[in-house]
Amino acid sequence: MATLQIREALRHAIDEEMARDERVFVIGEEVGHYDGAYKVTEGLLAKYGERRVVDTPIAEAGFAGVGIGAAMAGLRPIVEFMTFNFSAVAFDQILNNAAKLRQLSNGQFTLPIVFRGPNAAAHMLSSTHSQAFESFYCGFPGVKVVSVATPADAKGLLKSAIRDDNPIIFFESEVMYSVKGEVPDGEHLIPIGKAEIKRPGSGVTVVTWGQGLAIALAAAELAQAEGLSCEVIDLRTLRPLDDDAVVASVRKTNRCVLVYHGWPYGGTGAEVSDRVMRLCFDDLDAPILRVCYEDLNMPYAENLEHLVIPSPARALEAIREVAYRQH
Amino acid sequence: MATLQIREALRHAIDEEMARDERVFVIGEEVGHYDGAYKVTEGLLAKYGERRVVDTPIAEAGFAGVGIGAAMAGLRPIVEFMTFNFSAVAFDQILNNAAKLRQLSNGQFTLPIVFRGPNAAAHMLSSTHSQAFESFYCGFPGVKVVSVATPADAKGLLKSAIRDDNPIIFFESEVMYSVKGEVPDGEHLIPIGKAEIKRPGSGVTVVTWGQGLAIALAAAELAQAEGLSCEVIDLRTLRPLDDDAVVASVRKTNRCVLVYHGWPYGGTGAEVSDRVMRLCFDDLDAPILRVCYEDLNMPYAENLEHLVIPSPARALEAIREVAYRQH
Amino acid sequence: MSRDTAVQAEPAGAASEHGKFASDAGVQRPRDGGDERAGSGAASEGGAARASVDEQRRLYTEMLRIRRFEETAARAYTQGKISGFLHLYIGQEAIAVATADLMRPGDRVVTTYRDHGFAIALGCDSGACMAELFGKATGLVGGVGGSMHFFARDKGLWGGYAIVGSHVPVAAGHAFASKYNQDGAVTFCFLGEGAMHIGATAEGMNLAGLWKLPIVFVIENNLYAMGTPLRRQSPVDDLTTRAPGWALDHDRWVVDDVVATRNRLARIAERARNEERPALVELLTYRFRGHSMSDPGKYRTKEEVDAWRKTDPLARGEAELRGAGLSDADLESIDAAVVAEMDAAVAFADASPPPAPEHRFRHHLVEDDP
Amino acid sequence: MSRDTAVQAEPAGAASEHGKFASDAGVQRPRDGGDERAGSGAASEGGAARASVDEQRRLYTEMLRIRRFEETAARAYTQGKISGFLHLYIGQEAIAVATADLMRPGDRVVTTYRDHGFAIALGCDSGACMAELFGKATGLVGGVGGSMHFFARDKGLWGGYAIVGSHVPVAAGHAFASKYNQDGAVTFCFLGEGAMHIGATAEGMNLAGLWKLPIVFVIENNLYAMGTPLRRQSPVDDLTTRAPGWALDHDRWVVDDVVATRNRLARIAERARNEERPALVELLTYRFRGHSMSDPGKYRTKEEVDAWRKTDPLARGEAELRGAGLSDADLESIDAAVVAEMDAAVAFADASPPPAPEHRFRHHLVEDDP
Ligand SMILES: Cc1ncc(C[n+]2csc(CCOP(=O)(O)OP(=O)(O)O)c2C)c(N)n1
Ligand SMILES: Cc1ncc(C[n+]2csc(CCOP(=O)(O)OP(=O)(O)O)c2C)c(N)n1
Ligand SMILES: [Mg+2]
Ligand SMILES: [Mg+2]
Repeated sequence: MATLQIREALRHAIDEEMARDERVFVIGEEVGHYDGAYKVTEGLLAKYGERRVVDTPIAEAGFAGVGIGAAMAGLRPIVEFMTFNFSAVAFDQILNNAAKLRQLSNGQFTLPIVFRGPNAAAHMLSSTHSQAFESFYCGFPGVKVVSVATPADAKGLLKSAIRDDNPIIFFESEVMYSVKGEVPDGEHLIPIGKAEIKRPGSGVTVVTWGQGLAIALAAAELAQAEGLSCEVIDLRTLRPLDDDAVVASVRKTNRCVLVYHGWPYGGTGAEVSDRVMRLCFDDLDAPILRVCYEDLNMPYAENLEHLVIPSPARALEAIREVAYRQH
Repeated sequence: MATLQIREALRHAIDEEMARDERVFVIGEEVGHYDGAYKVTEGLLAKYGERRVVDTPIAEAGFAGVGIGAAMAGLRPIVEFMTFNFSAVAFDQILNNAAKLRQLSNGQFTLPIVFRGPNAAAHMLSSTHSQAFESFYCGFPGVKVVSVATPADAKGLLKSAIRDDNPIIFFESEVMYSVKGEVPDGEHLIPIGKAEIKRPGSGVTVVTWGQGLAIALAAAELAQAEGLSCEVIDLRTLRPLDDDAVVASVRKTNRCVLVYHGWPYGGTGAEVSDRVMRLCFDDLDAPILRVCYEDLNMPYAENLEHLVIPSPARALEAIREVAYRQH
Repeated sequence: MSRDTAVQAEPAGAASEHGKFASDAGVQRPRDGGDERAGSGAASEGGAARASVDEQRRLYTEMLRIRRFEETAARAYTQGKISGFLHLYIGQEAIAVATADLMRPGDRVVTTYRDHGFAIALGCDSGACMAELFGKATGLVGGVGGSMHFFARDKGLWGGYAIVGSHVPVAAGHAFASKYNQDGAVTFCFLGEGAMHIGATAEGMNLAGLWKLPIVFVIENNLYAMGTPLRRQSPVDDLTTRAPGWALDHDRWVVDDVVATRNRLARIAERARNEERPALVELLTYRFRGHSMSDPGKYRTKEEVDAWRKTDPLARGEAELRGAGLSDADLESIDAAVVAEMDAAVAFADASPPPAPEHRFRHHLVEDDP
Repeated sequence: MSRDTAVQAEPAGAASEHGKFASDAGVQRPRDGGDERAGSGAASEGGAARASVDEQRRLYTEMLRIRRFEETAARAYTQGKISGFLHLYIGQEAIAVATADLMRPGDRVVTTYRDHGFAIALGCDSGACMAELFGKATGLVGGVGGSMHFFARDKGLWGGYAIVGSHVPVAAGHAFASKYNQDGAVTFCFLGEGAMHIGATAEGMNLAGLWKLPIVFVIENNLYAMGTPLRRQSPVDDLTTRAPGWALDHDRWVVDDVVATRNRLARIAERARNEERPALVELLTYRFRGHSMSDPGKYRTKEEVDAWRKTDPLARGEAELRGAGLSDADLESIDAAVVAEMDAAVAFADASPPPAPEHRFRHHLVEDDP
């Protein structure tokens, strides 16, 4: 086991897969000569050269489209969005080309492509730079969506994503790149589509992903101090959802809270809620609650931002509420 | 009362508001000289001239942005997307400019703008042209979202939308433009944010909007024949949701089915489901079921398209299921 | 004349004078005769005269096959056998035929929803094409794509795309892969003049110029985007004025002759292939039908349509074959064979089954395939 | 010299020769001296010599205010008083000052996230600007926007936008409204050279050219988009090569002099205002700091930075004031006043309260306002 930052774990994943398969290349803004806006791709240009580490102008629709076309031709692009906020200008490429061309061509073309980059709020970047995009990209067929929160998951899932023959949207986080953790040595692959229990418990199921994980774990700790045991499930893959893992836990706890970075209306959170309601209807002892962004554009000021982003305290309140604990 | 097609009702709304307020103008592809791809704007160029009925090149991000800028300057643009599928290339303009500029400017700029056009599947247009966009546009703050299914609603809500000082996303349907119905004479305004019971009933609440309405009504008719009474609620406004109307009905029926055009993962459907689960937790006698598109890219072939799009038969099945009726 | 024969037209990239192509008169029409520059260059390079009769007949027949396919499809549409959108290629056939004829193995065509002509020219079975329009299991893409989404990878047809401009970066990606793999292929990316004003197009062209990709962007300027004439799309009439800003070679001509168009385009393609010189080519052409079946085309005058009929490359092809000695009977027998092919295509499509219900689940993700 | 005085530089639209602006050498630097065309035209038109000393002092002081504001903000950032992104304008001040000086009442500036300079130049209170960076209730936009989103409608600042290129169509919309209302205003839309390769920019510029909107697009070409030099963004060095494709007037110069820049830009603006001639202007400039506070700028050589220091318009302004007779003491007293202003701005921002918690609910929809 090595202790790595998430950024390093991601880099190792890319590096290993580039070494393994000549068809894998990286493309995006500042990925090469600048060594990556957040240094995920640091050193890769030096190692693999300009053919395989491709700096682009600011043209997200353009280079996303180039990635899609290259994937159709048999290459395996890793397209970096400097942040997923900028993927908004490439939305059509992902929705109408990446997600559809295999089906539209009746299987003649396959698109092994990964779109990756940081997602959701960082710190005081205000509203255009603090958005969680999984709710958009989970909403249509033809893609898989992954969100990682630990170095081991980052490495294992990115390697699987690069080897997967489908278009994958892969979410990271600016504020988590420096988070450290143990990563198994040697070939380390984690299957796409499998959630993981990050903290076992019995009283309340807390479903989370991405930046939500740290909040959920902190809240579980606070709940534990009050004698309330939480089982924290990190979805890791958001599309397809690992219903089985969530259902098994909720059947046991009869209570469910979701904790995540993202707006409340619809999206991934509402989907999980709907599934739990439907699949565990007779097991639920309380309404499912969601702890996420307030339904607001993210303000710049730190005090306001803190109020909009979910906190362990807000998560704890929801946990208490589904457990019918008054405080 | 006049009997009008939805297309005519929309046209009357635009015409009346253009006559009433010089600041109102129409902009989009083929809205002028071609009289509208679907003839909603027929005759308006002749009446108001090129200053107020503006044909554009194919540049959705461009003309959406122009509309946004014009709204900031005090005009009241009605931006037509030939279909909402093409709004995918303007996604950033709606997400990051229309929905955010009032808040980002701390209220210095107000954006009275309507984005309108047909949405969701028409008939055999295959996957890039058959998408329901409300799930994307409902997912963030700063906009209101409307979806109309009758001529009276079309006129009354479009007039309200044009007078509203906020950005409004206004959904119509290609296959419904010729649907006829009575429209009150004289000034006819329907408030944004209010659902309407389109068929009263007592056994099952069926929540719907847009193209879902006809399916829901047909299914309610079939259910009635089996002795099952359905209350069909047309949401009409999708953001903000009229929780009260839905909750009041579900408190009465204790059962809820959603019928709509759109993908199942997340979005507006999951949001409604989540709210009903939360707000009517103790009232619900059965899981909420959603009848919508299968989780697939829309195929061209008619037989396949019919299977993907919800039908009265599929809706009836769900109604039976929540009522625990075996057949 | 073999596709390798050197041609003598003036260098592309220098040919365009960025002159106005009379579109400001309200009536959009080809420049009045006499100016060879405005035409494909047939006269100046000897054009059709330098193609053998066999070759002329072959190219003419290919154009005719497309025209008859389209006419047949239009009929089937009015009979309700085809639904959705149907964008016909009638009038523009020479472009697809010229391109198919100059392509080398491995070369790719990426185009718009107006894609049947390329499929036919590239050798796709007309029955499979018709069956696709009919939404049948035997269709080119199994009935899931319909008219706007013909794909035939093995024939070099890398697809018909229906979001205007969005295929331009994708095509650049195909060319990127060619450069990455050094596979020697050229990608031909076709787009309407209406697609020249949308963002994705500009981004894709800048990237192609920046990375010197082996790609030729071909604007099929049929003067209208739906009902919008070029003068309401753009302040410039000559769209190759945009090429220098992306460092693309450029050329521009009226497509009135299939052989000359092929030859002139071939040379541009070889520079893209061998000399890292991607290009933007603007081909002036005309669609004789409406934008799609639902468009009556009221925005055009009969005068304008008639003016363009005079330069219809199919008519020219026929006239040249006559000039080369083919008789009425010869031409009728060519046509009879083509008509028979299209009748057979309809019969095949009619007789074909619809896709199996399970087919709708296929091909989204690789694991969906049985 | 009043803003109405005619200037004598060669006509914009004809000035650019589309020549290479030495960027292919790996080191990005201004063209070697001697070529007046490459500079603002100060020498050829008498430039600063034609501005009165008072005017020179005023413009210099404005530039200095921006520089000191930015330096002060940078310090506050390292002290943790400012967070998020902070993109400094140091080196480019002459552009904002020139623009503010030539604007007429009702004219608008739309710019990027690198927006403080415009706010200061347009007369926004430096305390309110600093407070915005500090995320305080007294900030220019109440602390909700931060560095990247300065808005001051009453001063003509129609906003700082942070999605590259997306403000270009919005600015075209402002100009559209001016034409609709015949209000006589010109919109100045600033963008980095890095924004010239994204779709929204191309769309907005085509619409502006098509509709002849009263707008001037000004590329602040500081040679880098983050760490990416122009030669890895685009195959052309002269970005005004794109203007003819959108029928935009164009001009291009090195910003080494604030007066000349103002005068040359003013004439272009008046043509946009009065003659339906929208324009694309490329201003060669340099940012002496990194892209944002987190960028060490390792991609540039000291040599290159030094070369640009020689043409820093602020330094030139100082030299000219000295030439006009100002003493060290005079200059020091100007600076002292500016420094005092910025210290006061910090004190004001420090002392200001954070936004009230309820403020986060405001201004999304009109009904959110109390
Ligand atoms: C982004 C986008 N906007 C609008 C449309 C609707 N549309 C389809 S074809 C077309 C006209 C295209 O004209 P042009 O590019 O000249 O090609 P042509 O049809 O003339 O071959 C339009 C507006 C679309 N498919 N995509
Ligand atoms: C669409 C988009 N992509 C990427 C970014 C991240 N980004 C912010 S500024 C910038 C560089 C812009 O360079 P340029 O346009 O030259 O302006 P400058 O910063 O040099 O003033 C980048 C890549 C963004 N904000 N928006
Ligand atoms: Mg066209
Ligand atoms: Mg720059």
